[in-house]
Amino acid sequence: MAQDIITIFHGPQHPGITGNMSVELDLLGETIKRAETHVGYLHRGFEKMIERRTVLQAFTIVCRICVPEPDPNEENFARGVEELMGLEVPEKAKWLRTMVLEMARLQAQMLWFAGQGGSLGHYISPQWAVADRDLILDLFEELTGGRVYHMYITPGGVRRDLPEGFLGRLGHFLDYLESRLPEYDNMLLRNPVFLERARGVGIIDPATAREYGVVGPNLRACGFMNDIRKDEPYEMYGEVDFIVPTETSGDVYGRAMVRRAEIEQSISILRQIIRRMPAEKEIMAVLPKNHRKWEVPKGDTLVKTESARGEYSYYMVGDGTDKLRRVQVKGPSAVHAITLLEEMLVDSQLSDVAMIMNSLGTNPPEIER
Amino acid sequence: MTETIDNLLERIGRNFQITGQEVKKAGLAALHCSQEQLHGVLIYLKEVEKFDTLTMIGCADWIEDDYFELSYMAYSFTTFFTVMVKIRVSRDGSSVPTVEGIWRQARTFEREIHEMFGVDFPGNTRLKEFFLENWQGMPPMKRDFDTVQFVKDHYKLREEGREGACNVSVERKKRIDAKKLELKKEGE
Amino acid sequence: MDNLNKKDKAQLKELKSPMAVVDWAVNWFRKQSIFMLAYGTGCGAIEIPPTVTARYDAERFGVRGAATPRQADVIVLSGYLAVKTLKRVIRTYEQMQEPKYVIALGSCPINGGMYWDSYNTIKQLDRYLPVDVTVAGCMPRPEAVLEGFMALKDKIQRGEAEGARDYRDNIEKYKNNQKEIFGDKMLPGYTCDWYFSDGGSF
Amino acid sequence: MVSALAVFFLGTHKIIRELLSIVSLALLTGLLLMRIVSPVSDDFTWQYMPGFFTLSFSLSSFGLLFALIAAISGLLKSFASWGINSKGYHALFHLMMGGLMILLSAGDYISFFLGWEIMTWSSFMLFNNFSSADDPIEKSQDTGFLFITLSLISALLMLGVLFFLYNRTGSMNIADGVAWLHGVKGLPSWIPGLLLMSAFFLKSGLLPFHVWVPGTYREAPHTFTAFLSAALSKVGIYAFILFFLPFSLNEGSGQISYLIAWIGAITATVATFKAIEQNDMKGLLAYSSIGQMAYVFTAMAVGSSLAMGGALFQMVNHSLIKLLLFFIVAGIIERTGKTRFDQLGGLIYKMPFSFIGVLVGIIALAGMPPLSGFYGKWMIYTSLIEKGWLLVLTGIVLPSTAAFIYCYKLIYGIFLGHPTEVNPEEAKEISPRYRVPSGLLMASIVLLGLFPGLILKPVNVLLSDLGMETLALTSQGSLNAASGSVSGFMVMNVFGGVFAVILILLSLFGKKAPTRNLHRLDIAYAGELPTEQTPLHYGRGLGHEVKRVAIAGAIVKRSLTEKYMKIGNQLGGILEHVRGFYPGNGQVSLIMTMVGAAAVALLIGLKG
Amino acid sequence: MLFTIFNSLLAVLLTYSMGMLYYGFYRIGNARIHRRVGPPLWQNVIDNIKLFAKREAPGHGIMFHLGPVIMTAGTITSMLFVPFLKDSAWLQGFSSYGNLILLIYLMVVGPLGNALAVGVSGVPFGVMGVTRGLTRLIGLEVPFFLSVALLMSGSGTISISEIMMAQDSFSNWNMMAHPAAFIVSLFSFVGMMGASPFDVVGAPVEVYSGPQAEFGGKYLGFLAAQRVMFSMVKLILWVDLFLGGATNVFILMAKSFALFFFYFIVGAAFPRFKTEQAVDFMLKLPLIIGIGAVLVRFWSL
Repeated sequence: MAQDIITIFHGPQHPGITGNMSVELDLLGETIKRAETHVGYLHRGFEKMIERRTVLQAFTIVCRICVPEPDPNEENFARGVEELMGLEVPEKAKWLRTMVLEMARLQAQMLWFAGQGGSLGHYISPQWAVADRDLILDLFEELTGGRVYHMYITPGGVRRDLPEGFLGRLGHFLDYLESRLPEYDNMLLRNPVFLERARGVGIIDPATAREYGVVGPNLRACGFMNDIRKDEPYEMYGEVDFIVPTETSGDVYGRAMVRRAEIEQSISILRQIIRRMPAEKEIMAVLPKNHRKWEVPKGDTLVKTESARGEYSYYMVGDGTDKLRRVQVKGPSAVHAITLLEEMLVDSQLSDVAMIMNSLGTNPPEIER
Repeated sequence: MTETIDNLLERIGRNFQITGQEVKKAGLAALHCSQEQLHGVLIYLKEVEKFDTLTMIGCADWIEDDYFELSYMAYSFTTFFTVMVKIRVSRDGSSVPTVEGIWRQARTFEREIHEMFGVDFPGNTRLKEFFLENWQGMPPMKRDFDTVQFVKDHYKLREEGREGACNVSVERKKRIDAKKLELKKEGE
Repeated sequence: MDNLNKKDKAQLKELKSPMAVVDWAVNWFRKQSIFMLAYGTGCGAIEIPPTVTARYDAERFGVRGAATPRQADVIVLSGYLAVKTLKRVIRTYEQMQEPKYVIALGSCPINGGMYWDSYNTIKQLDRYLPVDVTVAGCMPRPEAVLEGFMALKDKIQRGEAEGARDYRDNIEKYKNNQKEIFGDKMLPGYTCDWYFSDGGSF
Repeated sequence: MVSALAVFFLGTHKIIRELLSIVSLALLTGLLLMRIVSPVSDDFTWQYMPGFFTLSFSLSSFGLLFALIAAISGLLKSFASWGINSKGYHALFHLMMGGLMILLSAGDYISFFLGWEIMTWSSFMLFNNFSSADDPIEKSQDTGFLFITLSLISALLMLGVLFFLYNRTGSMNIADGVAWLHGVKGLPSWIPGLLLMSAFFLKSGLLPFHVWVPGTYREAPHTFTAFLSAALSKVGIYAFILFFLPFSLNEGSGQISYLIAWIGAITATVATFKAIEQNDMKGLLAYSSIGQMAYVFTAMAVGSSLAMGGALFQMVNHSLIKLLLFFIVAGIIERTGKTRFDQLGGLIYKMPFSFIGVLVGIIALAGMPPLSGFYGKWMIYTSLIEKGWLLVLTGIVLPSTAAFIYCYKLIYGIFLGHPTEVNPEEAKEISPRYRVPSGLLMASIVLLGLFPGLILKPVNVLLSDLGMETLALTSQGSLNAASGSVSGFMVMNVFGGVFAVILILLSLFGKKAPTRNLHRLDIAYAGELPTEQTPLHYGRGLGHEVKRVAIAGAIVKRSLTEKYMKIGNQLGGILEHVRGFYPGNGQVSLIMTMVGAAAVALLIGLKG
Repeated sequence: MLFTIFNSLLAVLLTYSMGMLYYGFYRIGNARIHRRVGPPLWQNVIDNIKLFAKREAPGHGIMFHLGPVIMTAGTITSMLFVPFLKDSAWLQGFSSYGNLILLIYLMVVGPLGNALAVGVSGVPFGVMGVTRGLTRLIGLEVPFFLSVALLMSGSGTISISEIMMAQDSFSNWNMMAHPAAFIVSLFSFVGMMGASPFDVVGAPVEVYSGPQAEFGGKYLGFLAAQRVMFSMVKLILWVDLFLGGATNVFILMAKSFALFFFYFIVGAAFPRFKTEQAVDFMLKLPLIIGIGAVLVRFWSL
């Protein structure tokens, strides 16, 4: 029959896709008439494997759920187990956890900056941002032994104490990064072409933002001051003071500004942590005597933590054996990449798809695990 | 804060038959109700109590007592409370009417539970295959699905590497001795 | 040619026939310029950006990104492969042009790795695709990935990076293995019909 | 003159069989060609009504050029429309040819107007009633109404102005009228000139009056559309030259010619962006015809001999291209039964001849160097630069660059991309009835590309008739102007030679790296699998994004046709009230307008 | 005739090697801006030869095979109609037979020939790339034609070599004589060379690398070689028109590298426009400068 639309896949093998997912687009010319997200390319069946593993074995898998930012998963899992088993984590471990979370958040924002520039064809910003992100990965490697998958936050505390001189190097890196930020602004965020491309594109209207379950920077770009670290403080976020930046425009530019302000906030939080890091040595909770068989009591809980792209929530059910009955993970992209993205792309242009997906921070492994 | 969550639970208890309720921790409460009550409670939470969003739909498989426990977790941005509305459905062929009308993102959560546990959600606008392509077997997240057996049937693990698995430290020692030997020979 | 290192000069000396020199030269050019397909299949894809950007800079060795399979030489399978991804990877591999190579990162393509008991990931990649270079590491570091490229370059120089010819010669074996996984939903035949001597499709 | 009369009688006799029509047209072209050889310019006065006025016919040199174009396109058309066996069609066609011949050889107002009316009416009857049986295009009542009302108004305007001229000069023949028109100075006395000009603009479809063109072209029988665009739209130009050319040379009328140049440029821009928007083949070609005619008017407005030569070259070239394209489009519609781009696609390997035909057509239409289209454009641009009208030049460059998009859309929509409703397996090549004329036309376009001099020599003869200095033509293959020259012969040879060398070089790699022909669906599709049902043909969406460009969006949104229809309806409404006085049906509104306009014409005539 | 053939062969070799050299600098310069080492200088040549060394090539029939051939033929033909040097018999190609308007139209013949092959390959991304290229061409061609028309009407001739001859001393280089025309032409120069704000045609992120999506092996080799030569043709054209042409090859290389450096800097600094934004930008600022220049010229006369 007469074909006025064409169907293309902004598919798995595409330079403009964030991760291994695909968006099926019906196009008239380059205007999108219908969009449908296809996922499942990265499905490993995490929750099934965690059911077969004890708590300590499951801990190594959990951080592999989300690639750009593994630490919120580890912290979520650890806090869930601690709540179920009632372990009391020493304060030093909480400071270390907050520090690792903020460092992971910083490198995830740098990765977003690289992706945002790349999706606009601005090849300098990915180079600079990823190179600077690498310096954080060096710090991680020094602290935890792994560049991206750290496996540092174990249920009950933290695996290793700080190597000596680490905080000094961290402070030095923060000064270096802060000196680089104005250069980043001039290069991309205040670039006239970026302003013309980003303004008024991919708008989330505040009325339905909450109803769609939008979380994280995308929600804050619509004017809502909601951040799990502020609303339900966990670890040491209660003691650290920081502001939650918001914008009102709700478009790609607004989200970029929110994330840019959050980079500064993360730097100030890390500086406070460096100042207030307690000196004592004790970093692990008192663990059950028989460390082979941890008894996780029957009961369930919901634990939430704030990652760079939004709110991670873990629903964990213990059933009295040494294995968890059920761990269900909901990442921010499960909400952003499917219902929200599909409705936002209708009547927008093919050249904006990559930019919108990057600004929403869609990341497939969170959706299908 | 806890007393307001108790007031909340008590208010809900007045309007609906709640079989059981408990406060898990500050800001998280759970209540059990029947499947018919589910929609009423959720709409009540959203409209009256201003629970803006549905964080997730949890599903745990209690194979011993032969039921799935679905828990709808509504979250309010004003009071920062999360309420888990729990219902019990049978493990095979159960169907729960969709809550997509109340919160749009429920469509994705229900679609995942449908694929992983086999619970049907009539009214959901997109219940087609989500993660698994051309999946013929039973829903994989049910406890009676044995994943190791599935792996043995469908995939072949590499055999030749297994029997040659050697002890790393022994190998290392052998290598070092050979090196010393060689150095000594060159020395003469 | 400043980048003609010692190994190349050594090989060049002991070449006898002129045809060998021509082959050597052709392999040299194939080695010096490798176009990597922009396809992040697994969790290792997070280490590809650092490899190609400022700090580790794969472009020094002539490794450049390519957008479509038609322009690419090497496909880097970074980590485990879900069944759905394997089908796309095989189609992309068959769309690439003849001297094409496969680099598999991490232990998952070797023997299932950490996800050995997962119902949705394949356990041995080289049952379905000819793998030229495997890089160890549960997500190898950028240096390891560069080392993988160096190994691939040496293999190309020696003329042994003939995974594509191996795929073409025993296509039946590969297709049977793929049939095990995909059952009746096999890939359409037109991407590899001409591999079969009798032109039959699968 | 004998040829004009012969055709006139032949036409009126309603010859039935097509064979006779082709013979008569062949005879006509033969006579005309013979006419060029023996340049006897006798005018023939034929006393119709004794004492009142005399009809004088004389075929001037550029009238001959137009007659030749019309005759050749008529001959090819009748060859192509062999299939239509309704006798009325051929009779009406000859009647129109006769009217055209009278018009071209008219010496005085009455015969000029007579020829004009016969031609308009017969073409109206032709396109409104006749169409082949399985023609997918349905006839809409509006286009017929629009065409006839507009041409009626223009005819009456012309009648009024001619009476006015007769009143002024006291004699019927055109020459004195033209002399008077140019003698007068000052704007107020320019009104008759402008009115006359608007009548001619309407015939060629310039901006304010172009609304009838797309509908008419789309609904006329396919081969007749070819004739319409190739010959009939040139009549407006002939009349413009006949009446207005001498004045554009002298300086006195600077502002008017500058105004006409801008009208041409704006029409071309509007027509081009509308053409990109079209989704069916004939609509696209209709708008492109308007655009190309606009170039000719702009060139004539410049007035230098190079511009005049460029205009005539462009006009001849445009007739050949449009004949070729419309014949092939007619063949495709007849063969596949489809007319729109989102119904066709992927026919390249099943209809190679028509692909090459359309390819040659669009290269010439877009004005790309190896073929003849470029030299018309080159002369127009050079004359504009020499005249110094750089802003008009920019106004012309914009549409001629945008023309590449609709040229590519034409060839992509039909031949490239993926098949949609037409299964390529059963698609056969277009019938020989269309292939022979297209082959001839292609050969002529390529020949013109090689030797532009072929046309320029007769154009030189014509220019000297009009009293302008001729173009310097060093050799058959090259054109020269004051500021530079271009050699078509050399361009074609260089491109051909380089093409051959590279083709050999590329096939050298054939042995070592053989090309593997792939299946239709084996395309780089971001890793996914397109199926047979996946819509992949970009025909409909090709020009869709151009609307987002500010200037194109503004043009495409506004449509003059609705405005005209609104005016028409309002007019009809008013007359409905008036109709209260008279019995009778809707035709009254038509008669009322005629009477009203005639009254106006008489008034002007008497006033003068 | 033999001399002109040898002359044109020389021109082809010169542009190929010059192009590869410049694009070698381009990649190293880009890398240095990205704070990394960058490939060796001759990496483009190696890439090109590797593409020709591929053992198979995808094909979609005869028209697909002819696409790159037409593209390369269009490039070399337009190269032969540009006089490289000012007053020496060498490297004149066939420029005596052609002129500037012919060259502007010749530069479009190649891409449209290639567009046929992209269409026949059936890749929707390819056709989108071609349409974007043609739409962008509207924006680039209009200001460029205006600035060149200013030049031509100023020097009263349309043949490139005469324009080049007219610029004998530095003061009456067209860059100095017609500054407005030079500025306007720089805008479209950046666009025609495909620098960053205007590189909408083959955007890998948006249109899956546009027209080259389906070309592989030897076809991609020809397209890559042609692209480099095409940039050199434009560079030399700009040097002839605005920078006073060159008496010998070294001055030609110096001047064209200066222009190339300008293109490289602009290209590295900007993200990418959408197609309609690029055309709107070109029809706003540069066109207004051009019209201003025309008004000044004709009203002051």
